[in-house]
Amino acid sequence: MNNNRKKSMFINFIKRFCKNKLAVAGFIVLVLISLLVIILPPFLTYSESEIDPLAFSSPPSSTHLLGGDDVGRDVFSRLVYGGRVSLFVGLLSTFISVLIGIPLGIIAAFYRGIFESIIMRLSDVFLSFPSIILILFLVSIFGPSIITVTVVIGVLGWPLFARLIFGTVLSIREKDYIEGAVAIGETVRSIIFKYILPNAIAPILIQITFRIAAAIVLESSLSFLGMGVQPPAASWGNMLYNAQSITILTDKPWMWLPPGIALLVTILSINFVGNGLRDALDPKTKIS
Amino acid sequence: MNKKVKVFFLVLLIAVFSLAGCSSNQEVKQEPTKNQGAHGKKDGVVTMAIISTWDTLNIYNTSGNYGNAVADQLFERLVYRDHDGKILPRLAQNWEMAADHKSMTFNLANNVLWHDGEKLTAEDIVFTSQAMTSPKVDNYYRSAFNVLAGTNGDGVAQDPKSVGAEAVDNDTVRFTFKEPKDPDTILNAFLSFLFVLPKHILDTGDYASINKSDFWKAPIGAGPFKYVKDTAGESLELEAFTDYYQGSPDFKTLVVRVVPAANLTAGLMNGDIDLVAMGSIPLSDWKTVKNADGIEAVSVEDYSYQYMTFNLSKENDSFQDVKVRTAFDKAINKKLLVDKLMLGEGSVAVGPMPTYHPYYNDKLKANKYNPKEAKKLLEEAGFDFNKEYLMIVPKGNQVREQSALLIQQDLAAIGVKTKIETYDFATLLSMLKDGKFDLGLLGGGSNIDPGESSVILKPGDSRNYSLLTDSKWYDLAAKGASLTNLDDRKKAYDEYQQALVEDQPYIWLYHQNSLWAHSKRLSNVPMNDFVWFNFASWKWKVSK
Amino acid sequence: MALNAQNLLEVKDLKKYYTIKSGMRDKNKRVVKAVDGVDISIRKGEILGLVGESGCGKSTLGRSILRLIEPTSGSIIYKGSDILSFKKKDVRMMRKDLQIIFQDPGASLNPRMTIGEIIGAPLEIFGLAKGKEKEDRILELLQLVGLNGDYVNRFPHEFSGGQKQRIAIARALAVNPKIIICDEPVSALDVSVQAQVLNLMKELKQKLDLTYLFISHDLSVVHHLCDRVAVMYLGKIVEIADKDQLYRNPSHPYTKALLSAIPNPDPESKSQRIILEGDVPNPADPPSGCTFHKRCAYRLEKCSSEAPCLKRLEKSHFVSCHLYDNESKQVEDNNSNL
Amino acid sequence: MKRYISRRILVSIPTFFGITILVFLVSSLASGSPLELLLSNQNISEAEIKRQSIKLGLDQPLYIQYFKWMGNMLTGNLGESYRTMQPVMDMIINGLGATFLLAITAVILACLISLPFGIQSARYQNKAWDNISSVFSFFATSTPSFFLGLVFLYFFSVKLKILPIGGMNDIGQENNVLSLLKHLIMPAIILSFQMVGTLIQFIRSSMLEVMKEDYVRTARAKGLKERVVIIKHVLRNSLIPVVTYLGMEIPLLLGGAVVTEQVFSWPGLGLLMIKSIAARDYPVVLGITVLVAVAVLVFNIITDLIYGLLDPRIRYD
Amino acid sequence: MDEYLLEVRGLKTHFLGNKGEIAAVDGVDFAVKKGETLCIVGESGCGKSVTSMSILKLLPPEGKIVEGNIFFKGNDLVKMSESNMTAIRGNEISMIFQEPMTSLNPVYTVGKQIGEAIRLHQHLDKKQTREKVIEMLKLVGIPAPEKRVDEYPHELSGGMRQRVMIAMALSCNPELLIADEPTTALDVTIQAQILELLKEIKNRLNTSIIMITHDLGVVAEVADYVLVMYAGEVVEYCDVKTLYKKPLHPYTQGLLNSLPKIEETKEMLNIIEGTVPSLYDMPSGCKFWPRCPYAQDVCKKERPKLYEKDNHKVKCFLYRDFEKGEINYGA
Repeated sequence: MNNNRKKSMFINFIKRFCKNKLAVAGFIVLVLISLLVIILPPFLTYSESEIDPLAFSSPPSSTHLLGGDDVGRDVFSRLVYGGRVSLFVGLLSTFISVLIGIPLGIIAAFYRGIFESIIMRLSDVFLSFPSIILILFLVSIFGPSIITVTVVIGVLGWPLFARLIFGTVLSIREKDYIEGAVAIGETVRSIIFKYILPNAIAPILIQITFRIAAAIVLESSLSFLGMGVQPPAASWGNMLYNAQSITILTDKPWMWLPPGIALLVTILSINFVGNGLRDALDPKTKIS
Repeated sequence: MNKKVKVFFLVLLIAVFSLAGCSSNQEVKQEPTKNQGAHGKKDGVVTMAIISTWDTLNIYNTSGNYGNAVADQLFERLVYRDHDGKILPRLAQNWEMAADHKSMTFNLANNVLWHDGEKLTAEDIVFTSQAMTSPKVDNYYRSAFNVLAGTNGDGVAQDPKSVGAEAVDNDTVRFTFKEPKDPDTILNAFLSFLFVLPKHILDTGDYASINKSDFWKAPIGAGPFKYVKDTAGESLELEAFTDYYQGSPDFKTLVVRVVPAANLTAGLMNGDIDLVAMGSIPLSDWKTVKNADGIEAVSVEDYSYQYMTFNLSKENDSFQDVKVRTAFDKAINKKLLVDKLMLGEGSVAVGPMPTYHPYYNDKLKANKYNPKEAKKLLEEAGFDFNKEYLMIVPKGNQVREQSALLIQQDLAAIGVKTKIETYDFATLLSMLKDGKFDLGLLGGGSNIDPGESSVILKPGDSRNYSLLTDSKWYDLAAKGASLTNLDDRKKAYDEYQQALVEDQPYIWLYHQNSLWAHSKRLSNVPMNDFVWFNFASWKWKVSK
Repeated sequence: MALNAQNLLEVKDLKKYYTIKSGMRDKNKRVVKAVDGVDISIRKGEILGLVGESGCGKSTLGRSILRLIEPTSGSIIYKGSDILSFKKKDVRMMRKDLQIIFQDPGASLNPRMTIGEIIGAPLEIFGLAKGKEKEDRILELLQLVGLNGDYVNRFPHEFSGGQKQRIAIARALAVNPKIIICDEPVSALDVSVQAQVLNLMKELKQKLDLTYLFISHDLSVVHHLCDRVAVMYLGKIVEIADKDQLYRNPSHPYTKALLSAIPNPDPESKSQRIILEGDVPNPADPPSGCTFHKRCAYRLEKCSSEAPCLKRLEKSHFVSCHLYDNESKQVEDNNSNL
Repeated sequence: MKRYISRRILVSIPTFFGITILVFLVSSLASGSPLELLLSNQNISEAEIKRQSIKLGLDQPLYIQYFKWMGNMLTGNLGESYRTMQPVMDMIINGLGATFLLAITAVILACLISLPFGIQSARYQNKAWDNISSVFSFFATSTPSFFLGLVFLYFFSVKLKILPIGGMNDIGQENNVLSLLKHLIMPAIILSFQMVGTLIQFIRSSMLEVMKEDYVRTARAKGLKERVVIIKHVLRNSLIPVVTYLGMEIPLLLGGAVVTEQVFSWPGLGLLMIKSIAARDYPVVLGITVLVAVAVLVFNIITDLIYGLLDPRIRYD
Repeated sequence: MDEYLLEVRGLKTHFLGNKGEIAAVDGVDFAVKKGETLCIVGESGCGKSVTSMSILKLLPPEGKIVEGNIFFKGNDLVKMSESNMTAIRGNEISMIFQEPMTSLNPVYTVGKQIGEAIRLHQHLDKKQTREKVIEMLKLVGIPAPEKRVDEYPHELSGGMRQRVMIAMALSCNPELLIADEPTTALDVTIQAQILELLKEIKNRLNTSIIMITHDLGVVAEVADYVLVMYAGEVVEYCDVKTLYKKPLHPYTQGLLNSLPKIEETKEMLNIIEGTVPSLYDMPSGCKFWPRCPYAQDVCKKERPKLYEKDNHKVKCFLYRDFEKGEINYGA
């Protein structure tokens, strides 16, 4: 009975989400991309690092859908594998950020005092510092690799979530219904889990989507600068790394356009979905 | 209070903009005149591109080759060298090796002036030798001085008076050596890096002041060009030294500019760059450059070499068997590397010396590419095919990074599994030192001395990347260096090369050509000689 | 002091001081005396009205009694023990007897919980009912506050303001409390709905033998509902009396002004109105002496220097004003009948 | 006000030291000494490398190195670059100028572009203009700057050949403002692009928020023309959060321009950072990091002050 | 017609809401003479504020006037262009709002905000404007106006801010002042001050006032005429004494009866059952019938007209015989 109500709320949410056509389109594209990078690899003729001696810088053909790169690797395969890496880094690093940020934010908001000062001051420092500089610095220290990049991006993302949940919890804490919960004798634990978190979930979800997009951009920027995912592993960023040559830029667009467009489409889709979520979940910013 | 705040911000704003303005320079000297388009040129300006900064104008403290490109414009050397290794006179008009091979005398051109108008004399050369061997002075290239009498193995002389350099007269300088030396060694290894410094400015009586001197911010040399100004790490403006003793350069201003490799082609094509001096044009752009109108593109045979290192430390027994190493050498299709990755602009390496090296042993019996034999050799040696071998590659050289992939493929063809990891050079070095690798790709070669490559074969040296414990190969090279008779030397180095092929302590992969180009505005540019940082810029001609 | 038999709850010398550190901007910490030494007692079965203008500390006082706000000092005696000395666990158990209804019914219900969950929560917390029993109890409570039992699975946003306030009342009633603190429960409601809720509250009080502390700024509502009325001004009780006494014979100049300020819904009666000068002073910087003296038409010389204290004027009519210094009858147990 | 600033600075000091210690500690975790890079030049002997490392104090315990570094820094000396032997301070100031020029131009550009977009889409909410600008802002925020940079390079430098491919000046034209502008335009646009996207959304939502305010209705009720209402009452108040955002963004741009600087070889701090990292040139890396930290702290204070200027409710004393 | 300063006829204002279009004001007629105070009274959502905003055409983008006329000094404001409207707003008709805390722009001094309208409509220079502002502040009883003029709204108390709002509204000597719940957000004692001020101003300047309120006490205090609204419609319209003495409409009666009064003590209040219907979901027929104790069949089917007798208008079938001269007072 109860579940029915919740289900109908969910359906309601879906309906509202579906009103936003861009968000739905973004969602479909994301699902397609995810399926592609998850399912496709075993079926690909070429692996990401396999060299076809006939395909050195070859333009797209029937054997190489998107052509070959300058060592004869299949661009399409690299695009798919690169997508895997990009999505992996985006998701995992965001997960790390959430895992660190949310508890810290809740602690700061709930216990205030010294916890708040330390955690929030720390997050101020992190947030106001250009993260790309910090990430570059850390990655250069710990050596660039998928794991370091993921962990560093993830760890540096915590203040976003800590801040958000801190603000949300503080504003929810001020709500009468929290006082009401205290008045009927709810424990701190159940206040957090029954009253605060369910009401804070919407902004977190929205933030997660946007952060995934940001993390993917960060990873690809790093790889583009040569400090991210290292060859021979593929990532959309390091595929573009090579395009910094005029000849590739002018004569071999198949080597740089696909990863660039893939990146753009993915980020755009995630942002559309995030925006759709915001409209559907947060009635305050909902317009019309 | 509000007013104060506003004033504060106004001041701040002005400060900000003036700061921004500073970086783009304060005064607008002259308006661009006439029909200067987007990439209009001022007459008499030649722009030379290098891909990495010259770091410092202190030639003895520069860490890389790019400093040499600048130094050769500002400072004079006794001799210089053409592409094939032939020594040409510069400051020294002629020279003579003493019969005992323990001293060498150079006669200088007598009309040489410093940029400040002082006359350059033999005293300056003596001063330079004494200063650069002094422990109070930083000199990365000091070891080149260790041939001189009075210095220790590192080239340090505790007493400057004891250093084997003396001014016979104003125009004659004599170097004396610890032990008999072959003239080639002196001219190639030692004099390559002896840039003469002005005694009248730097000799304050205390050598320690030399490093700190403001001299290096705007050095005064005796080279074809005078220092005008520079933006650290970005560009350097030089002006023709009209009193240059070999004749004034043909144009007024030489700008040395740091341009990322990726931008070289575009710069050349739109006329921003007249000349690519140091650093190759990216291979991917080579075709474009070669076919471009108005550009003279030269593929110069280079003396550097690329090699693969094995982990031969005691802890790692995978490659101890020479058969394994030979098998690897046979398995790698070096020709393909040259043809595909370098588009043919390079050559297959047999040893550290390319076929055009004066000391190349043309009777070398090299391994031939033969995967089948390679596989058999491995099986004979009982090679562990199940293990995955870590191949580490330093970042930065694209051809090398790509060659790793082809090598991986070649090795896979004979059943050897490898995993490639790319690291920045510093990390890679510490991995090499700690033996945390199985295979590695590196490069070397910086002067024409045939024993140059022995440094990577010397047990205990930090450049001994294969972690060799046997000094056999190093000893062979050392023997060559000690001989003064040309034929004996040649024989010794033949032996050295043959030993390297037989034992394969490293696999010599390829020699990659330098891809250089200049605008057809310029002529008489000895691009081939640029490999030895010999630019002869006073000879360049600019068409009007 | 022994607890007067009539009194269910006694508040003694309760103080709640806030320090405002306006962070970077303020170098002096300033103390706001939101509640500044309040003595008040609630008798069993009565409705005690607490009136005052915004910022006078009436809500702070109400919340302090439940320890939703930790008071600075004082004591609150309930059932013979001091609520302020309770440990956390005891505080929770105390809340079984003391409940609260808030002003804004829209904000006081968790938007993510259904009505059933909201009303059921206190039942679960105190282990009062489970399963079917709980469902029945929820239905019973809904009926009690005049709502349809079908509503259990709806969410708060589907209800009107009046209905939400009924739900809030049902939740407060779920634990069978003895005292309910009503913090402006009808001021957010429209006139017609306000009357409904007021009637409901009165009805429930009789039916369930409740005691209310009714906090309001609306003197008409207080007049209608309450048995006794306390008037607060800047953190202090200035007058407290039985309803009839207070409305017939307001003694404190502030009470007088307050009463005369109420617009009378009768265009014919043109009563003379006392218009107070100026605004309520900043609680962070109250005037010396009697905090009301600057606005008071009857101020004496000592008002600006000496703070008056509550004195008995008549039986159960107390006033804190120097005007009555001579008339007031000296009574030994000044507090006991407040 | 003075007191406020000095207190803010005082509060920033521990943060500053915290950052330096952290950065210094982390940098010591790196494998390989920076001087070992010299090994790649076979003409440099190992003995000289060792001598140099002793001279630079790299053989000393970490805390001594830190105190030396810190002590020097307090006298304005950030040491010398291992890579270029130049004083780090000079290199940073050089790069800072270029980066600042780029960042300020980008910020101004971003404001110029996003203000009309944001204002119009707030005024004509959900109309065609709003939809166009919202899609535009999505594209702007979603396009990775390096990709967009490459596309721009492709079109404007390679195909149309109207803009230079990189750098800050034409050679020999260091004093030519026109040439500087030509070089500036592409990186500035790219850098401003992401900001434009965020700013449009920011201005729009901020204005929509303000337009709901009662005082806007008051302004209309006064008989003010719509244009005056929008500019004097709505925009002025909407700018408060926008300025805060920009205040946060400018110091981020000082370092955040890394990618753009790389694409266009703009000789700013970002490029310097990349080069120095690649060369393990720690004095420079540390110097930039510390400088950016200081910039952030200073900008936070400035932002607060601007905030106070815009919003009289905020007082500093 | 000329005797009326403002005459509203058949005003209908619709809003585009989440679930479709709603009639926030559904046919409202009234008129105000010079120097007269009309109170529009009703519960939240009855359309009283929308009516006032419609007069000045200050509706939010989702609202629009779909029908009716608003004659101000003979000109129909509904048809008037936006630029002509700006000449009327703040000049001939001005307005004060409920929330003095938020109705002033926090970033400008009160002097600047008052002066804005003065400079706009009266074309005074800076110095004259300032003098006029100070004069206005004095008029509304703000102490030390020379000092206050340079203060920001946040430095003033709620009562002071409402005085500033009034000063601003009166600064151009408007003929009509619309006060939308001007005292609701204020404390009782401050409310008394403001009401006193409004009365004084009305007497002194002979300004017509339309006052929107939900407080029947305030209505009794200030009104000459009263318009009672329910669900977007006028249900009763008459002079203030008649309304309190002889309320006709069951809603008005219920409203008056449900008020707790200090003079009388009764155990239970009389209440109106149920709640105001949602604007999306209006009952057919008379909008009040589901809550009406006298509801008849006809009420559920037909909408009553506004029946009138002796200038007392009421929209209820109980009084449909008004026109025939028979009066049947309900209850």
